[in-house]
Amino acid sequence: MTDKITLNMITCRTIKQGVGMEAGKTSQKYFDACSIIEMHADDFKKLGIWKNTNVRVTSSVGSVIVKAVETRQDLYPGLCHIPMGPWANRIVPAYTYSTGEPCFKGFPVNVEVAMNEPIMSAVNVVKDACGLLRK
Amino acid sequence: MAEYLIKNGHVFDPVQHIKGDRKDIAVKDGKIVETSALSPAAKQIDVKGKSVMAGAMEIHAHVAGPKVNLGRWYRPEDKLFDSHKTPGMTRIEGGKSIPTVFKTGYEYARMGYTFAMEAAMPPLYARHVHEEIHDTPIIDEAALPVFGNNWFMLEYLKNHEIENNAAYVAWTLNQTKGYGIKIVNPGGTEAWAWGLNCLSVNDPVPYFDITPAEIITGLIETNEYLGLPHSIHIHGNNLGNPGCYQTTLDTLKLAEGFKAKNNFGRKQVMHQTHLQFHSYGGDNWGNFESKAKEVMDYVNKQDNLTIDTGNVTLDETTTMTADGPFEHHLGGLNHLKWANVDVELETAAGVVPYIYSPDIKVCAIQWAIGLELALYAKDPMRCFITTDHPNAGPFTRYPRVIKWLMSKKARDERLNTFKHADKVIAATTLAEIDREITLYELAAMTRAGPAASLGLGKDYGGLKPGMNADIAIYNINPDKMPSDPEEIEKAFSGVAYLFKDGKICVKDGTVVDNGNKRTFWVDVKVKANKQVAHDVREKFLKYYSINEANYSVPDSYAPHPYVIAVDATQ
Amino acid sequence: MPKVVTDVTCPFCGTLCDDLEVTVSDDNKKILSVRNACAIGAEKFNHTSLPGRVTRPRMRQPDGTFKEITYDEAIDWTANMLVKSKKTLMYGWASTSCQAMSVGHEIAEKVGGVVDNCATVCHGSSLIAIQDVGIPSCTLGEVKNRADRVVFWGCNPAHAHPRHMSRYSIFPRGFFTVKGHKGRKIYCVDCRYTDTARCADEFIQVQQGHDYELLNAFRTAARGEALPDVIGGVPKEKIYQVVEELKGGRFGVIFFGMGLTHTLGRNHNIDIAISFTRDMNDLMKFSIIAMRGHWNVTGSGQVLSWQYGFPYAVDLSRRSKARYQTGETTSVDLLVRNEVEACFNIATDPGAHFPIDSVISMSKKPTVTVDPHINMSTEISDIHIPVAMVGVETGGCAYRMDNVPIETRKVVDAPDGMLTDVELLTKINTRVDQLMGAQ
Amino acid sequence: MKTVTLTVKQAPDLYLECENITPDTFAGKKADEIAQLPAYQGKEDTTLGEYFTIAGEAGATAAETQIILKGDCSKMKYIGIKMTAGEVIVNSSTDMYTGGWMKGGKLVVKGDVHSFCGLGMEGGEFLIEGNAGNYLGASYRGDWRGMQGGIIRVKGNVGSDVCTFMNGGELIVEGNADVHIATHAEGGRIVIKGDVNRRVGGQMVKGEVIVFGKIGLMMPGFKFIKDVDLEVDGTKARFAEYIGDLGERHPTRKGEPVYGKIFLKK
Repeated sequence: MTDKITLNMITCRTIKQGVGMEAGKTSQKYFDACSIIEMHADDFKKLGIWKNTNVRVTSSVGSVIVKAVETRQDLYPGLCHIPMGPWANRIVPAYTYSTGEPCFKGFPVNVEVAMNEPIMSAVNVVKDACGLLRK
Repeated sequence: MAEYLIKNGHVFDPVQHIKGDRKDIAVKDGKIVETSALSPAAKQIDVKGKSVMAGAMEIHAHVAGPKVNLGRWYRPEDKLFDSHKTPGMTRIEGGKSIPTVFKTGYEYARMGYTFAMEAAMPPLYARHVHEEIHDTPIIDEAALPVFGNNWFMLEYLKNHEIENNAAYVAWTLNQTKGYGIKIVNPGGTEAWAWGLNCLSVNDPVPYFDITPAEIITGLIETNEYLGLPHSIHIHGNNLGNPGCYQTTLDTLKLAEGFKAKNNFGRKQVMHQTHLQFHSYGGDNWGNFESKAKEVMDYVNKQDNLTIDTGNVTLDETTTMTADGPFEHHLGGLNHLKWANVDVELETAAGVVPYIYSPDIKVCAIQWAIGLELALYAKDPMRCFITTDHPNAGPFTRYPRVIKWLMSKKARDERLNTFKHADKVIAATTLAEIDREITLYELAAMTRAGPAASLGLGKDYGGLKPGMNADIAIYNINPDKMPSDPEEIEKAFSGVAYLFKDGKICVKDGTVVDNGNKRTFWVDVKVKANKQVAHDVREKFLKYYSINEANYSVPDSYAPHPYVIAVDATQ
Repeated sequence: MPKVVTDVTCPFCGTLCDDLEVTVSDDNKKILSVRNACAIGAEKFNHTSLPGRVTRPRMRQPDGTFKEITYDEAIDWTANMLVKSKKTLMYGWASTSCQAMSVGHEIAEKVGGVVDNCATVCHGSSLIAIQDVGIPSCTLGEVKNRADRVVFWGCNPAHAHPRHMSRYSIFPRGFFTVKGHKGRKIYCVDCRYTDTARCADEFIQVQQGHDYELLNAFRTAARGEALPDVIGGVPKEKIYQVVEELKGGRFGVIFFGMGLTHTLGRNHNIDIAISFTRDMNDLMKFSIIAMRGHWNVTGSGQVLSWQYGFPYAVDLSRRSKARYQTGETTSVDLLVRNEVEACFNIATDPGAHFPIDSVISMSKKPTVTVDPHINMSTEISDIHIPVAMVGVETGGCAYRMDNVPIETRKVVDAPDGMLTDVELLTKINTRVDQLMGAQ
Repeated sequence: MKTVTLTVKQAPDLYLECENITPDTFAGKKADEIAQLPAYQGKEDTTLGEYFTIAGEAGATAAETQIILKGDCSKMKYIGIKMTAGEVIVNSSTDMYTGGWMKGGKLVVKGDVHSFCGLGMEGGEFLIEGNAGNYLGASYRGDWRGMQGGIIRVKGNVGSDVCTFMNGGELIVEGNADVHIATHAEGGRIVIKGDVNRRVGGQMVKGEVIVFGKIGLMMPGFKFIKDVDLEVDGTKARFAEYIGDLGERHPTRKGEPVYGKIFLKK
């Protein structure tokens, strides 16, 4: 048990993310579908948290608060997933290896418990990063 | 609309048998008229010392559609340092072997062409073909849907149901806004769907239990039953292999005994395309040789055939054909990037870049064969010049091909400087041919001939009063033919004037007007046919991946149509 | 009296299902129900009638709020931005019609834009790979009628292309595949046990980021050469077994997705998958198909290609030539390198789907976003211009993932006074002409 | 040999396209003529004179022309592109396409170069004293003709996709390399003194890659053959010889298949 683990992050489509997107980027459906991180049960144990706990996910480019959940689409220990969207892209490195394609899948992140930290709305995640959020 | 009097030019018009006499051509309301019909307001253009011909007609080129576009985008290197824009009204142009739609329209026009036939339209992709045709400036275009491997056709012709097959062809021409019946590697492309092929006219087609020969004759019968403006347009089996000329003769012989039945003045029942690729002797690349003479001897005595040449231009180019198995074979030879698309129930297509190097014996022999075909042709009204663009070379090389055909000096210079000149000369007969194509013969091979073969002879391909005013005027003087062959190439690279529908679209080789391009298609009426209607419904329900209602090409895709109505109900 | 519109094409994913039935109110204003669509497609049609839809352009104010402006004001501001900027990123195009793209390209050619589409962050890698080694492929109907070996590699149609498996790839019965699913052997290669993997006969779990090595092993095994014991977490015995089973078929097909395009190696992963497919064609028939995402991203590639010769990332900034180099003229690189002065987004949402550094760069530049709905991009733009939804409120041509062109249909009217993409772009084009004529 | 010196006077807002900074274009021109040569920034058509102060003059031919660039050229593209002879010396870093399609002469960059440098290089000598980005000595997208000839030497590290579709010539990297080295190579020679991340020689048909340091993970398509003693760039050492890519097609010479080779220092 530790307060911080390093995992390999992938960001992918999910059907909920698709439905949420079409329902509207500001909709609750979209928020519920995308502001999450899926991890393997072992990694929950490592972090010593129950599912549906907020965590801070930090990569080389930034960090974001999302809710840790279990998934029926099993990952292996050490692999984690945030559905594609503003929360995921808050931490996706923009480096493209000169192909135009950023590092959406396969970059290291630190995950730490952030029990009481709130998850930002989709718009605020982006505005906050762009310095457009009026606090 | 403006009137013009084109004065003092040397006119070459096989339609009126005018062989370079000084004659004035009058243009009014988009048509050629008697000079007496002009009002005093007519603009006068003096073209003294220039040659005047009808707009040239491209009978076989791959200029629009899915495989052409795949060739474009999967070859960015074809545009590297070859993208440019000439100031004025034109759009950015690019592409050496597969020009963009803008460059395609402009280049044809600059060379004096006013019509191009897209040689292979997969019906399922017809909408795409028409989107590109729509975006191609100036020139009129049409497209030939491919039928030679189509499941409906295979099933109807297996039982020799000509009437049903005709009803299906009519339905498809209507759905796809197509022009006529194209056949590519009959049966072989369906076999390719299983990775197989049909290399002779008698190889059975897997599962469908029919032979290429039955497909070809069945489609000739269908074509004449309907009385379409164009004959069947065929790329036969066994293309591009040493010894393939035998298969070619077998294919051509299938037309024996058939007579053309149509109201468009068309006399032939079969057009054999890019004959160069089908005129090879030998049984391996080592003893590969020309059989152009043998093939043309047969073509010359069979007057129900037309052919086009498919001249190799010795460039780096991109091969593309509905002959899927051939492209797979070619990719295996040169190891360059191979693309293939099999199209459900209908056809396939392959694309592979290819470099025709003057230093490679086989390429040089192919170059010679293409020229031999035209030079052996007794009737220039039945032999048309193409490069099977972009397969044997880009169409932008027509001026060079014309130079080689019109000047023995030019082609001997080329022939004798090949790396393997001796071997090439030994494997061909080109060195022995003295014939030089005349401007009059050229007008037949590039204007009047193709027009007649396409059933457009009434309005296109000539300069007779009443015909459409598509006119190309070249800086070449028959009284003072240039001694330097390069001058010929130069003259045909950029027209002095191009009139399209009576409008000046190109002047001194520069595009000055985007014209009003039109889409030609054939609308055939047939008796209502319950059987075919049922078969269509069933195949869409069970086997197609799109709904029948989403198959047809809406009129909005051909906003300026030139519809040829055919009534086959009698 | 409500009416039913049939044969409607779904404007969501590259599967482009064209069998939807939409019931609309007799005044053509409201969608009452949608049949045959997947959950996502249905949601898209329902979205038209969601409350709070923006129907007029909005301009961001200094205090961060948005103020409604007229279409004419928005068009004038946009045209001025385009004419002034030395180099403008014109990104998106994947959710509009080919007709609209053509008008957009005309503008780009005049103002010196770089036209890029969603392939840039989706299947761009696949396009690069095809440019390097070609692609043996086929239409989806061929798969339905002939395929007896189907491989899903790094793709998850169960989530991203929900009706793909039932319409084309796993369950349908075709001409030579009368047994449907029973006649096919289905493989899934992924780093996760996805819902697609659940539908497969064989799941091969590859270690994330080792697809290139695994495919290299597949090719090596197919040539009967020796392999190390384990590759990318997969034992060599498994690899030999699968390769032999594939060879046992008559018609194989590989579907691949962002599991290959997004991971280490990008284009190389697809390149080697294509090379494996090419190898297999010496033994049997084998095809490979990219699971394209946006419903008309393929169309944008087609139109750009016939007009300029490149499928995306087309740099027209010189105005005299079209150029293309992924890694240079691709959106994310242009933004991160600050190589453009302004951004024009249309019919997609970079704000939500680009990595944050490029979004930040965009937010610092004059930016206009054209989209039917509020999204992350509209919220960081100076101007948001709402338009009618293509495929729902207006029609136009679209291209399926296998490049088959299909017409999308108009099923309901857009809210009163809203412009379509074509109308809007045409007006911007006219305004650009006026401004440039004045120069 | 005559010398032209260009000193940066203002940095471009974006990036400046300098395809005219080559001995071939400069040859026979005086400073004021060179100042008039076009340069481009987006749709802005400008001149070299706008961005550089130009001193000296060019020789009569490219071979007799030396170009020295002073000031920060890290936002300048295409320097030395297609040069056939002469010399270009850049005292700073440069951006993309530096030395692209170079045919001859000598090009020296004292700083780093960005991606796509030495693309499709056919001949000449290209020295990079700093680091190089991705696609060094590779082919242009879609082209199967990568580096054909000449020599590139990098004192620092290189990025990914080095020498993709290489057919000839030599690349020497004194530092480390990232992923995908010599992919699709059909000839040529690559020497890497440092470590390589992964994916060396994937889909390689012919050619040589010599690695002094470590290879993160060997491609499964490569097979160990034997140990050999080699002298590489002045160093004698023992190397493990691997052949591959055994998953790829290979030509045959006298009935024997020809493979790509990796030599890994022991």
